[in-house]
Amino acid sequence: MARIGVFVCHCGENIGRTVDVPSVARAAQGFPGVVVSKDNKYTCSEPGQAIIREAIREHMLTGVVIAACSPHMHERTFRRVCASAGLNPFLCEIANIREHCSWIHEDRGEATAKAIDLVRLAVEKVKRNIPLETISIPIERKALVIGGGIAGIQAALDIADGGREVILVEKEPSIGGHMSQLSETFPTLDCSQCILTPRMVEVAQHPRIRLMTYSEVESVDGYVGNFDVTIRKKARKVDATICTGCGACMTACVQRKVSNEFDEGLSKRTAIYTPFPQAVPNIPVIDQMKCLRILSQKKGKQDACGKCLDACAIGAIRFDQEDELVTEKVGAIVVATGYSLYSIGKEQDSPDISGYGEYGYGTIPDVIDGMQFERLASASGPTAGKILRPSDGKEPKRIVFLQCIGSRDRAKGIDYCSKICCMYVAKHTMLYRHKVHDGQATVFYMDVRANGKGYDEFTRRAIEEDGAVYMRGRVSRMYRDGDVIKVVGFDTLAGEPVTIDADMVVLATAIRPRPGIKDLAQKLSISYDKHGFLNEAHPKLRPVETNTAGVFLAGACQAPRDIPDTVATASSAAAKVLGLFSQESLEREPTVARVDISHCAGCFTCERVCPYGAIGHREIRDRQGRLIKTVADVNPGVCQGCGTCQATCPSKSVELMGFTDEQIFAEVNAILA
Amino acid sequence: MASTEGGVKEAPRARTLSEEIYRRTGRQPARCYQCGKCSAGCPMAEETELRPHDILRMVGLNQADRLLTAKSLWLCAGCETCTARCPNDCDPASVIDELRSMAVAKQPDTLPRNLMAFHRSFLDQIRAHGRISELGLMVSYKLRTGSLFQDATAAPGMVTRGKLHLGAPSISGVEEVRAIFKACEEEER
Amino acid sequence: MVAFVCNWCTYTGADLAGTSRLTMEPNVRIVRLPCTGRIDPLFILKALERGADGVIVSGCHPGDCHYTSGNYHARRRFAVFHDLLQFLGFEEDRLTFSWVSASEGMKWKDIVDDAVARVRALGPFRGYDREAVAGSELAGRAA
Amino acid sequence: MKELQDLARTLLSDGTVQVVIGWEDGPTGARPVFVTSPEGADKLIFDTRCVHNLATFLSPRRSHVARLGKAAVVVKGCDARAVAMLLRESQIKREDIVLIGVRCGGVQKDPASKEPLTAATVADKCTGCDVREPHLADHVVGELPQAPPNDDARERFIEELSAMPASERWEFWQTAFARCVRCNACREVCPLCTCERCIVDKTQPRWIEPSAHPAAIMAWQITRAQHHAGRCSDCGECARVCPAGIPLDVLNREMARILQIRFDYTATDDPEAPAPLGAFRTDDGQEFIR
Amino acid sequence: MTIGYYPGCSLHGTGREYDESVRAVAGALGLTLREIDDWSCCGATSAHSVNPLLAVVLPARNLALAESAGMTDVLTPCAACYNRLARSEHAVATNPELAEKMPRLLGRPFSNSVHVRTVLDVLRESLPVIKEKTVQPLKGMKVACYYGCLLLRPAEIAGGDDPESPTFMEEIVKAIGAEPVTWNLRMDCCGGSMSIPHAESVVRLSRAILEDARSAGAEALVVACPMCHSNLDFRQQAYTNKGETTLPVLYLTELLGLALGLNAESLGLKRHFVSPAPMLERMAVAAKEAV
Repeated sequence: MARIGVFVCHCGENIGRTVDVPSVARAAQGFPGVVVSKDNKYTCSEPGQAIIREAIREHMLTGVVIAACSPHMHERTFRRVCASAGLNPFLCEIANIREHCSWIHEDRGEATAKAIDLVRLAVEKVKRNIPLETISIPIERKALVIGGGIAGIQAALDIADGGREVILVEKEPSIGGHMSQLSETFPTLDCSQCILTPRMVEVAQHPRIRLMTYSEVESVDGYVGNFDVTIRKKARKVDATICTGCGACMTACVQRKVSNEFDEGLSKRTAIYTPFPQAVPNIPVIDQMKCLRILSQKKGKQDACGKCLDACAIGAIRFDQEDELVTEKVGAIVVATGYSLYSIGKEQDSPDISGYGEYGYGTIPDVIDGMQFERLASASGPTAGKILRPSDGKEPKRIVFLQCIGSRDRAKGIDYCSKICCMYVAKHTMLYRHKVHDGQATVFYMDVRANGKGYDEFTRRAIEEDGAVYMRGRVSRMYRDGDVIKVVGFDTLAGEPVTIDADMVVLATAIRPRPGIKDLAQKLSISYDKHGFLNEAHPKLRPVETNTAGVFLAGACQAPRDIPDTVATASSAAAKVLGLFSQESLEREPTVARVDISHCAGCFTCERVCPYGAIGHREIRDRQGRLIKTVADVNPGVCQGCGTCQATCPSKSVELMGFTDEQIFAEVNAILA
Repeated sequence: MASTEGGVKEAPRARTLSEEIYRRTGRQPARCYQCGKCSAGCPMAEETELRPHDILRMVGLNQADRLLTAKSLWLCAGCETCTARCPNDCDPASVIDELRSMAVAKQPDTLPRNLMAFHRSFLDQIRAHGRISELGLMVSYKLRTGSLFQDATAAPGMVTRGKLHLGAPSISGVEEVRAIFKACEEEER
Repeated sequence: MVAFVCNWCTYTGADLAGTSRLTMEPNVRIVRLPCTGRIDPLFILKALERGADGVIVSGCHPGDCHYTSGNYHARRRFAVFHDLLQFLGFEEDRLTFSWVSASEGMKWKDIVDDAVARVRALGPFRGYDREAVAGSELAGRAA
Repeated sequence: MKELQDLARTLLSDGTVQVVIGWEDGPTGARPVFVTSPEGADKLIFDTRCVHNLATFLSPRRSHVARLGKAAVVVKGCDARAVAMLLRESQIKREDIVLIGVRCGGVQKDPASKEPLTAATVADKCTGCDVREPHLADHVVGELPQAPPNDDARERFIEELSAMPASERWEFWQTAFARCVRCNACREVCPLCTCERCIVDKTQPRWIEPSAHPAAIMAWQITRAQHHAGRCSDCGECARVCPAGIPLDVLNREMARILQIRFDYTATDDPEAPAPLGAFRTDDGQEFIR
Repeated sequence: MTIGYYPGCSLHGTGREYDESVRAVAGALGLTLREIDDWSCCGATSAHSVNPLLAVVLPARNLALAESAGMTDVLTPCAACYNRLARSEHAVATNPELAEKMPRLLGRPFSNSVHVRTVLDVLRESLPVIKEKTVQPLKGMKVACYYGCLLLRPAEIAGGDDPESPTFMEEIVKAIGAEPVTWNLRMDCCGGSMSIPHAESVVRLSRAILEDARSAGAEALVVACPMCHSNLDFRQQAYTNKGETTLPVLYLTELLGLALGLNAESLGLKRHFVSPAPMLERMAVAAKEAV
């Protein structure tokens, strides 16, 4: 027998003004099952709460209805009140007689009548509420960080220093990412390697970081606190456990003509290689597309070459090594996959993006991009830091830098601003002047966007101290004339066409999402924008979270970012992870679906409509273990409680706790009684 | 990038020049961010006072009076290089075409004499015969401009080489062609 | 009149209408549900059966669903239901489907007032009242 | 006919199946028969009177059939759609059944009639038939007959109804429904009513009153239509067995039209085809939503 | 193969040798040209300078005629005409409102089903035939392939080629043994129709083009546009008068004709202001020596 208590709030004058609160309370007293009904000036106030507590104890209430403001205001408050008085918090219902009644009606009679209806509705519902226990989900306190660039490194270190285990997955043979390719960094002009390498080593040596290079995430299942990830460790063909990184194999390798990705094609490497001398881990991999032995084996010829085998004293070369799949359980995932660069070439990875025919589709040898310039300027680069042009190795005396190549170019398919180019172009002009004192840098820009700490001062320095000439305008066309490059542009400030002779041209090409990012996004069921950058849960208030709980974003996978911003987002992602891990367990509202296995016919229509894939199959067997039937099974950890399954189930064999058909039925009856 | 030559006539009457252009061409001058790529590639840029990007700028500033009387409008060689390379699909070439037709509609008297004369003669030829006879064209043009001896050196050479016919050919569907002129002139109004 | 609304958008929108003190017709009673995806056409039929003269169903705009796709499934369900009722000759004005976001307090007021007005124009629902529909020369046709 | 009988005989004698579900000649025309012995195979017939959709006997609800052992079922092309649906909703496993497809050129409105098929006598469901050659079957028997007369009285009737003012439509259906006695024959015969406990029988709460009150009937009929949306194979059995002669097939047909127009979906015999109400498109029409 | 043919006004006048050589070459390659009956002028620059709608409808009349004559493709040798016809085709294809009112404006049925094609596009298709039928390969002849602008406009179509780095003409020239030089201004405008009203610009532009071609070592400039041709060929009169060196300007089809062994007469080579004769003699001599 239900024993319901009703507490009608005046909310000072807010409700009392238009609703006759006492008569509402009086009316409620008459509802079947209501044993006590009181009105109160401020129900949410401490005295108001005390009254509820007393009543619960005194009348041994089995349910409480608060007629007051919107449940979005105080539902939690009153649930806590009930709990504190020993009543299951989910036996408390709110009748919203303020926002939905007193505030929107003028006629006192009508408002009061409506308030009474709303209270009756709540009473009828609460009578059918059942005690629910908040679901608590255990947390696997280990994080997965995808991507070993500066973002991934920072996030991994912060989480590990925070005392939690981290798995850092990097698809290249070494961590370091784009930052390890850079020469100096703006706005301080400190050497990229010098600040990055120590952090890379720290990662390698950190007791709580497990580094998995040359590996990729294969699949992700599960949910926040309990992800199951499968990682593919690509075959290095080198036994990482015994390799000492002596490099003898690389010296021995006869295939020396492989274009060096790390140097952006400006130098060659061997087939067995480490991307760069400071690689972490310093263990080579065999490029299976280029290794003569493997290629000839593919053609059926056995045991060709094998110089590295002979060279390796400890026998770490393992041609029999295969890819290996590792599964790990983690509680949170940080995506730090970074960016890739637009190329002006004819072939593009996306049909809606096109190259620059007017600039020769990248066929003019001395037209290079910003990253290539970084390599030329880098002390560890192919020219040991000398600025020499690719075609003839001469020192260019006139370099033209073009900004917004691809960026802010609707016609080429990329309408956004790549954000970092203005800064690094300014940096390039400085580096150039510092290395080639009589060199003249000319920059074609559209707007100089230098909004960061010390940024504008930096670009000004490039112009004022290092003599870079800035021309506002886009270049229409470039062509090779003898060994100079004619750059046909327009100086919109002077208002006249200009044609500049350049020895080398450097293109500030657009920042683009990583190819394959969409597949990863699907694996993680997170969303991406029309360009392929990953979406945050809220652009202002939840900048590093995604719509999938437990998955966070760091760095340029989300949008074009410079190093300071990248590190900042990486640290905030790490903070989010540590926050998550610091909880006892994950509390989840128990409003989840439950399957009535006795009636479920196993048509799995619910499975099709569930937005969260929370519905699985469950086999019902008799004592002998004979299969009787297969029914739907809800994973309460994944279920978010939308109830779409119940509305879809033809036989109503799945119920959403807290919003059961019976409760809704009762509400409808109560309204129309 | 969809060319919409011939215009989009459904949109409501435009208030600004920029809107009017949009209404007629479906292109948005407002997109222009003055990068000057159009002018950089324009073969006539060094001769004209207003370059493509200046023209788009003035469209944006709604300076109809200055624009529609500008000689530069008539110096466009119609090579469409600007349109081919505009990063914002502003299609300067079509914008210029539209401005020209506005100019013709609004203030023919202020137009550069020899140019209008040329275009007029050209179209008159088509209206009259359905096709162009270059000699006829030259003659009627020279008569209009009175510059009978400009390039006169050419004519004899042309004739001896069988490149210029005297006496204009007429096509049998010439009535049809005239009807088209009529329809389009009404439509444009 | 009964309104079945989702907790995240329309219910909050209705709260906003309240906090903005937008006066509206008093005859609508809201039943709060987690998501339009939870709303079964049977709810609507039940309300009519119990004597409601009109029903409002409202939730998050497409794309804004708190549960990402609940309202998309609901939309299909309602589309079919709506077309079927139409075929059965049900008075459409008694039924209002709408998307009202948490920020559309004003829209909610308009939806309510308009729905009430349209139902008022029709008067009480007597569709199940045998007398009201009996004595039809169509009876034969129906055989 | 012989082909069918021989096939059944082999299947039964070599033990591939324990029962063949087909049609036999009965006092009031063709009727379903369960043949459990090779000898019985001679009983099997197939002609224009075989209107019944035998797929209904595959529904797991019919445990008595299941008890007979592995079954071979004779299906017309259209009946195969129901089988496909049972497969899609994992109500049966393909390997547990043998499907004998019969090439069919249409069936009678009335299972008793032996008349040649004319626009007047052919069953509505057969007009515009595109599955005379049954798909999905393990064996297909019979010659491919010519297409049935193509004149859909039902379609025309729907047009007519749709043209009426709403109030008259309402009147029409209310009068039709008024004769419903809630016998649930429509449910019992339906091959796709596979729920273990039909919503009608749910009491906590009781969404659909068992009474014959107009509201209750309305709730039932709409729920039926809604539950069969995108599942109904349009075999018309519900309408055929309705003692009150309510044109239920017209409702089903209209529902099919709705799905066709709204979601470009048509009933199919492909078990893999996605269900229209199990899926969505972000750009689905919503002109009725404000 | 039969293909529709729209010569356009210039090919009946200043560009006459272009018309002759196109027909001659087509014949030699087994292409049957069906001239559109009673075709009318495309309106050229003047139409779109004065009335952009007229600039769409005038060309469309010819497309409509071709359509009713059952043609699917129309070869338009004149680059300027090509540009107007192609733009018209494109505009109607991409603007439904316009498409809907075309028949009214034209006063005849029109479904925009005909595809306009450039000489380059069509010839490139018959490259195999060209290779096979070449009897006098122009070995070692250095030519500058000049596209100009309109052949490649509107850029969305660009006559099937790449609007910014076209290759069709070079491919064809290579096929007959000649050697295309790499030069810079092959896509720059020659001033086009400015020729009459604004000659000075044309002089400036065409001079730049000719000089760039010559400095790249070209013995001849190859064009596929009568307007370009008259601007580049006729304008050199001034040079000859001043005793400057000149550069013969040949239509692609003329060059092709020579390689296919057609006689210079039928190709209209006599009609040029800058005679190609000296160059051709050099060629012949070279050829003999080679034997």
